[in-house]
Amino acid sequence: MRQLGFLVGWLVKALVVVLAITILNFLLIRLAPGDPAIVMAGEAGAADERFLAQIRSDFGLDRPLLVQLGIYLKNVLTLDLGQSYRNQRAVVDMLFERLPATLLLTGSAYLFALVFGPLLGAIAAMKARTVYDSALMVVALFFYATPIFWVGLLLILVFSVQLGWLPPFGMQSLIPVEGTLARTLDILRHLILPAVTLGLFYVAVYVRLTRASMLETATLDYVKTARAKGLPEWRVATAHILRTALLPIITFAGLQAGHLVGGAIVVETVFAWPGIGRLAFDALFQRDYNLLLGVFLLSALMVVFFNMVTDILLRVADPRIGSRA
Amino acid sequence: MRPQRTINRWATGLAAAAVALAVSGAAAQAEPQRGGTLNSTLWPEPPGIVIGINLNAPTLLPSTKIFEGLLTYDFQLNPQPMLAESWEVSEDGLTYTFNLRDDVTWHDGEPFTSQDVVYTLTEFIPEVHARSRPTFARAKVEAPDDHTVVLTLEEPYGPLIRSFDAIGAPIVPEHVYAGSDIRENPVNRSPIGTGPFKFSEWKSGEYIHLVRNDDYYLDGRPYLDEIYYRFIPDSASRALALETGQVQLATQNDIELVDLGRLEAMPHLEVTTKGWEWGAPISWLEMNHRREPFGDVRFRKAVMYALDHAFIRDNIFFGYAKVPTGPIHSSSPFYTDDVVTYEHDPDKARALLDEMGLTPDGDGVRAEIGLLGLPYGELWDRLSQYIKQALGEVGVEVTLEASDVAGWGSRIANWDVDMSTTYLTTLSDPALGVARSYITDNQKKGVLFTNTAGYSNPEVDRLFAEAASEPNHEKRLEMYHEVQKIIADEVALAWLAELQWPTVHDAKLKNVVRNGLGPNDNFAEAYFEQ
Amino acid sequence: MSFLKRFAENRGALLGLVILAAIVFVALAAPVLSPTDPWATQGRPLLPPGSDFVLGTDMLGRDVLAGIIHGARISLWIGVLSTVVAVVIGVSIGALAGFFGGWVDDVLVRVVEFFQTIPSFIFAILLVAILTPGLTSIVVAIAVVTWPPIARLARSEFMSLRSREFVEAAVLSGVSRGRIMLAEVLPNAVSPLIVMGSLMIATAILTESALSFLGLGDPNRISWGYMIGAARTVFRQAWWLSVFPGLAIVLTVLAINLVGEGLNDALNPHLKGRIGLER
Amino acid sequence: MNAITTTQPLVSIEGLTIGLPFGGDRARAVDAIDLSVHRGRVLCVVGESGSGKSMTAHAIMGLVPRPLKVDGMIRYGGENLVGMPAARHRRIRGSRIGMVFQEPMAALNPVMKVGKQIEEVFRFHGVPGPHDARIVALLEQMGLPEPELLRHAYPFRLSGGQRQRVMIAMALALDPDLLIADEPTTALDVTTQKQILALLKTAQAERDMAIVLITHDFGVVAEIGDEVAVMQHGRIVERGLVSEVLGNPQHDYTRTLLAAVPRLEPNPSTKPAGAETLLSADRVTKVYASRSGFFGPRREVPAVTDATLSLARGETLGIVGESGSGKSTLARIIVRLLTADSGEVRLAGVERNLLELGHRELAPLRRRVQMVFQDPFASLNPRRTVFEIVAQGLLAHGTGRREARRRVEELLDLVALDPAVADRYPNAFSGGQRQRIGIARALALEPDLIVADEPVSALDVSIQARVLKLFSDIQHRLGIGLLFITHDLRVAAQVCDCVAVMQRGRIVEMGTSEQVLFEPRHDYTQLLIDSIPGRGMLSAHTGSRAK
Repeated sequence: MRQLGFLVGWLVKALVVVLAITILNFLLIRLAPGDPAIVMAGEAGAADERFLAQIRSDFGLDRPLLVQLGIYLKNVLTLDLGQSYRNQRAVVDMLFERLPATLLLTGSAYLFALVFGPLLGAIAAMKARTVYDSALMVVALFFYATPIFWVGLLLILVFSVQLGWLPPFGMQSLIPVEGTLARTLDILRHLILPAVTLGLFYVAVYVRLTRASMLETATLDYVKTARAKGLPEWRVATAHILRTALLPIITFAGLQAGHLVGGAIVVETVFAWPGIGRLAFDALFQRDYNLLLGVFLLSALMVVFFNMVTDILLRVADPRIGSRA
Repeated sequence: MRPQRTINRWATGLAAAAVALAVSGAAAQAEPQRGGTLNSTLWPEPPGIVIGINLNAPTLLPSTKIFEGLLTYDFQLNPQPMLAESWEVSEDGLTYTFNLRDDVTWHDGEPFTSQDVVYTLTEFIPEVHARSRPTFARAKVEAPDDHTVVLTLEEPYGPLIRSFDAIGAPIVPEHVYAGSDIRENPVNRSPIGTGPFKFSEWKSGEYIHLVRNDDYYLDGRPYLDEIYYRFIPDSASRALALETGQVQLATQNDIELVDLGRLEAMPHLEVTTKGWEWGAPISWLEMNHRREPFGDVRFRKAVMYALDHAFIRDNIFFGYAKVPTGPIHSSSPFYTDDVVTYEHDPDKARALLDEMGLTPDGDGVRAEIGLLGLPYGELWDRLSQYIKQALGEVGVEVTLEASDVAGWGSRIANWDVDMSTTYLTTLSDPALGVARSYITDNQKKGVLFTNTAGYSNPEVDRLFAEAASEPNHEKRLEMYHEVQKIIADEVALAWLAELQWPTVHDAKLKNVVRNGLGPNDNFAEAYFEQ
Repeated sequence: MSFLKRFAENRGALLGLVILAAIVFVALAAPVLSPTDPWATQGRPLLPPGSDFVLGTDMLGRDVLAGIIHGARISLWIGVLSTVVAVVIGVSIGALAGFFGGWVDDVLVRVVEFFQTIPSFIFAILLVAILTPGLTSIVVAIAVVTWPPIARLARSEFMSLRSREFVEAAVLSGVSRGRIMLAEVLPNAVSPLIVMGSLMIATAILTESALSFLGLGDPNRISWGYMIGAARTVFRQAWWLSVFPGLAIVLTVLAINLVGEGLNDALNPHLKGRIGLER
Repeated sequence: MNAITTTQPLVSIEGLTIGLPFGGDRARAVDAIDLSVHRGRVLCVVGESGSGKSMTAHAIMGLVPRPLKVDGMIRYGGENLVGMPAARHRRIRGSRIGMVFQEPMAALNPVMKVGKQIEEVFRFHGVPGPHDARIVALLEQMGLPEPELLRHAYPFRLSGGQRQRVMIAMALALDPDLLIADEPTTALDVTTQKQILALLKTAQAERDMAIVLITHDFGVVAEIGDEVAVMQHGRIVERGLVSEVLGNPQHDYTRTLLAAVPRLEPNPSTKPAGAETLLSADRVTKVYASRSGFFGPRREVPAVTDATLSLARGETLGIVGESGSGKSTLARIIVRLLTADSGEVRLAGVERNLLELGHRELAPLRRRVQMVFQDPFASLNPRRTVFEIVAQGLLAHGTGRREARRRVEELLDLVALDPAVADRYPNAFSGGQRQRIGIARALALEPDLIVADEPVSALDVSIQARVLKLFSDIQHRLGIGLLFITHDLRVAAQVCDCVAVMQRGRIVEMGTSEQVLFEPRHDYTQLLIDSIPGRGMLSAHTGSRAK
């Protein structure tokens, strides 16, 4: 009963948030100067009044703003995100076409970070104030302080241009590879540089977060209790320090997971990765309202969804949450 | 005549090119060979690949391999046969008769007939093809038999004979489109044409894949097995792909001009600037005559004197440009260089500004103006920065205004701007591609590609109007020369550069640029040397 | 004094402070160090480092060193300004929510949560595009996407301080609510906010560089991110065009982070680990 | 020393010294102390905060934080624990020597079930499993209800006393030779404290174990100790049998400490007869409501129910109760820091019910009712000078700065602080001095009524006594009403004319302090009195001294 209540409450809240985001974005995007009809007409190399009027009426751009909003919201409820103005295709289709690429990139960077970040952070914390710790923290701080696009460019310069080991852009070889296995390997090869670029930053964040969180936890009284019980140091570190120290990391990871869809614009640009971020970026400049709104909606849904996942994980990891009155 | 113009990378024009061009080397080449995959860059990803429904530059490259016109055109823009084996224009210039090939089938196996042509010219184009709509509105189209099409005009119209290429009039299958909502027809995502290549797959964000049309009507052609148009958003990546041989073809703006020197030096690559004769693009600095001080011709002249056109050509366009003298492209038969020219002379510029009473203030600033640069990437940013710097030297302080394409278009169309940079295809007949930027009638607020600068001179209006309806070529020449003199003297626009678009291709790839359509040819003849 | 001592004990923080001081000096002294316009052509295009130009020239023959010197101004300025704006927004909202609690808190927390749900970088891009690229729009965009964590911090600080006994004592003494917030509570909430703010400057600089890299910078002001973005087309021929501005960013952000961490350790040891930044 | 058994001590400490990092207030936390404890005995180490008593306990456990240096000998089982290899020390820790800490909530891992936390002790000292039966038995032994269920609970589900029992179970799991208890009952209510002390005593007897009990409370010493060592500034100033030290303290410091322990003896009422009623509260009720999330069920916790009391001018009314009894809530309602749900509070000279006044109407009345707070550190704004703190009310009510200055100096003088300190910040003062500043602030507006919420509970006993004296002096001089909130019956006995005992939000008994403390009519009052640690011993002792 309690679980059900939680779920219903969460769903209502999520719905309200997503609705509010959609409305805000709808209005914001239309505040922008620039007329999608002119962009489209410009691209078509034909901009007489008749053509402009036709485009505007095709996409309902000639109606009052609130009417447009109402129509949009009504369509969204039936999972119809409309047509992309520029591409004249269903926005839903375009999103789902690009989604796997983005999730592959951000997901692998994310997993990479989730594995190595807390691991290295824990090592740094346990070796706090030693050479290992300092070295790790300097490296982490470096990647934390480095613009992602710059890391990407340098990696391309070194590993693609100079050494020629890895492909510098794209998700697949331009010359198609035959066979499922070969194709998979090919994608993996393309994935390495962008995923590492993105992953290094994420790792740096998690290393710092884990270390700080563990050092903070280590000062708590019950850690002293654990030592007083005569537990070996590794047990104290894992079962008592890390376990609690992971709570803020889970929170952060959940927050970040929601932002995976739009989080890689820069990397997708540098590595010509065919993902959602890049789609959103182009859509913005073409004033492709529906497409852009679609990206925002998808991303808001992801955020809200992962917020719930995080909530659940935290409830599992920390029995105090949810039972507090 | 409706004004037509593009802010995009390319548009068609319909006048004969006067530039003397070397004869295509096709005849001198060895025997072409079958086989091979061509990888070409394509950027940005096109919104669709049916010409007419979309006319964006990236639509045209793959689409011209799928769809064909009745005719095609050589470097001198002389008509050549394609779907029409032969054609005839009556003495009075009012009747055009086309004899169609009888061995052509659509990609779905249906036979190609004159009904397809009639449908295309009377239904498809008027409905969707914004650019050709006015041209074919002049003609009555009939099909006396399955392989003959007759167009009848009410008065002569010179440019018509150059309107039948795959871009201006792509022939589409009647049996697929008739009775449907053309724009919503699902076939638009996997189009059916008559060309040497068939649509195979479009992988969003990655590539468009075309495969050989084994039933193509020309024996043994096409030579290539398949073509991939790959979307590579980053120009450095595109250059790298050419270098490493991962792609064999790139054109227009695909490659940053700065990279061309390096690529040209590579033994496995060739670079040519031929094949874009129709576009005849000119870049200019547009000043809003409605605002001060741009209404004063002395200010506009001062701007021309302040700019070092040679520097722009060499350092911004890296030599892939020519210095323009006026509104008409130097490749046009109507071009004259007998006009006022503006050598780089900052002192003259300052003198003109002094004369206007724009004297420097304490900081040496005579005037403050904004510049809305074309948001097409780094090259155009640099151009804006150069203009800012050059005008700054004569005391005109320029504030750069950033914008995305949408904002840029809106502001220019609505005359809400001081100065802006742009480039436009001037097309091959001044009546089509030039007049629109200068005649008073074409000041249409809210519509881009019109006389947005606000230039107005009744004499110029008169000359353009008379030249358009003048049947005598010599008389037209005279009038256009006169127009160029006036416009250049009044600096209606501050022309910056005639662009020279390069096509970079693998040296083994032959017959890439073999006529006036350049990379927008159907590639039936293109092949890889083994 | 003990604060200075604690700060000085942290070697990293001292190093950061020295670097940061140098960068600030360069930024302030830019017109003296490099009197010419960084946009002006100075020599042949694409000269490599060394020769007449220590860090080489760019595609228009502009001095890269001059660009980096003048770029420091814009990076620091945007970093500081957007953080100040974000702190003002965040502290105002957080303070109201934390101090008054109840429905005010409910509503404001919803607002904060709402802003945290929007993917921040895309949102920043959207804002810059809507407001047209320029100094103001970048500052506004960065501030708008970064204030929620500050609001949360300010809220929790105000909330815990509100129930502190010295605040109750002030209430009983008849001190007005506005004065209690400003004079009693705020000064005690300031040190964690300073730490978070200092670290946010670093993030703001990174965000600005990413926006400029994507071509959304202020076209009239040279910035490091813009330099890298503009040099991307030639980064193979002219590595120095992207490497040096990149190093400048790294150094600055690194220094600010070191200083921020030093401040954190010195001002509020209990706050360790509270600063997780998202991008 | 005399009267200590002659058998070999279980643990003996010789010359134990623990250095402090450079820059501390003294060079050594513990300075060359000698101590020993025998099987079956309870050694109490008594001292005020900072005396080094906890550090000594940590040294035995080998848990002194890293940068601090430990020297000397701690003999146990023929080995020196100081400098012992960490791995070896670890095996002794938790198995041969167990430890219990002060704050049981903080000392238990919040995200691990309590059974599992106990099981760890077995697992990591090589006791083969399964351990379930042993854990259940142990919990049962500790007097915990339903051990089968309870071991699957997380610590936050348990009450404070239950948590401390779990802690003790953990420490006793392997039947250690020595149990170190560091202020094990300080965080607990007095009734719970009694039970825990009894539990420790039983456990010790069953195991013939030694206990080292660290405490600041002589009551606890009297209750449970066999031997006592008094520490001051890192040194042991006096040690011996409890009966001897308490009965006949030798060292001045011990005497001061003992004298400062509030005695449970009636305070001869100084209440002026027939004085005007200053404050009366009638059926004041407050319920805390909370919701978990948007749609969570609403939970209501009654904090104060139908509290009725009255207070005359010049009178001191004590409100006594354990934590959660609602006494602080009631105090805050009376000063209007909290809003009550219903009831009446009337102040002499005010027509209307205080609880019904709006913020505006209340403002001029604020100055008549002031408050002194519990925590001398939290109650002074660290960012303001003493002058600003004391004068804030004066300034807010429109007194000029110069006049305010003069008044502040007067007030500081009144609370026995040097008026010259007005420009210093609170961090320059000790806890007792800070509390004096807090009192000066409360007096600044010349209130009719002061509500003091546990004003001495955060202070060491020696300071406690002085602050209490200050309260009664000032009250007599200024004739104000004092509402005195405390958990400590002894303190209440000392300062109050009347006492109200609160339990679960209700006032269960009210009367003169003499009547309430010595002829309690309510069972709960009796229970509170019985729970006062070391009652018999200390009152006997004080009796002998006082009479």
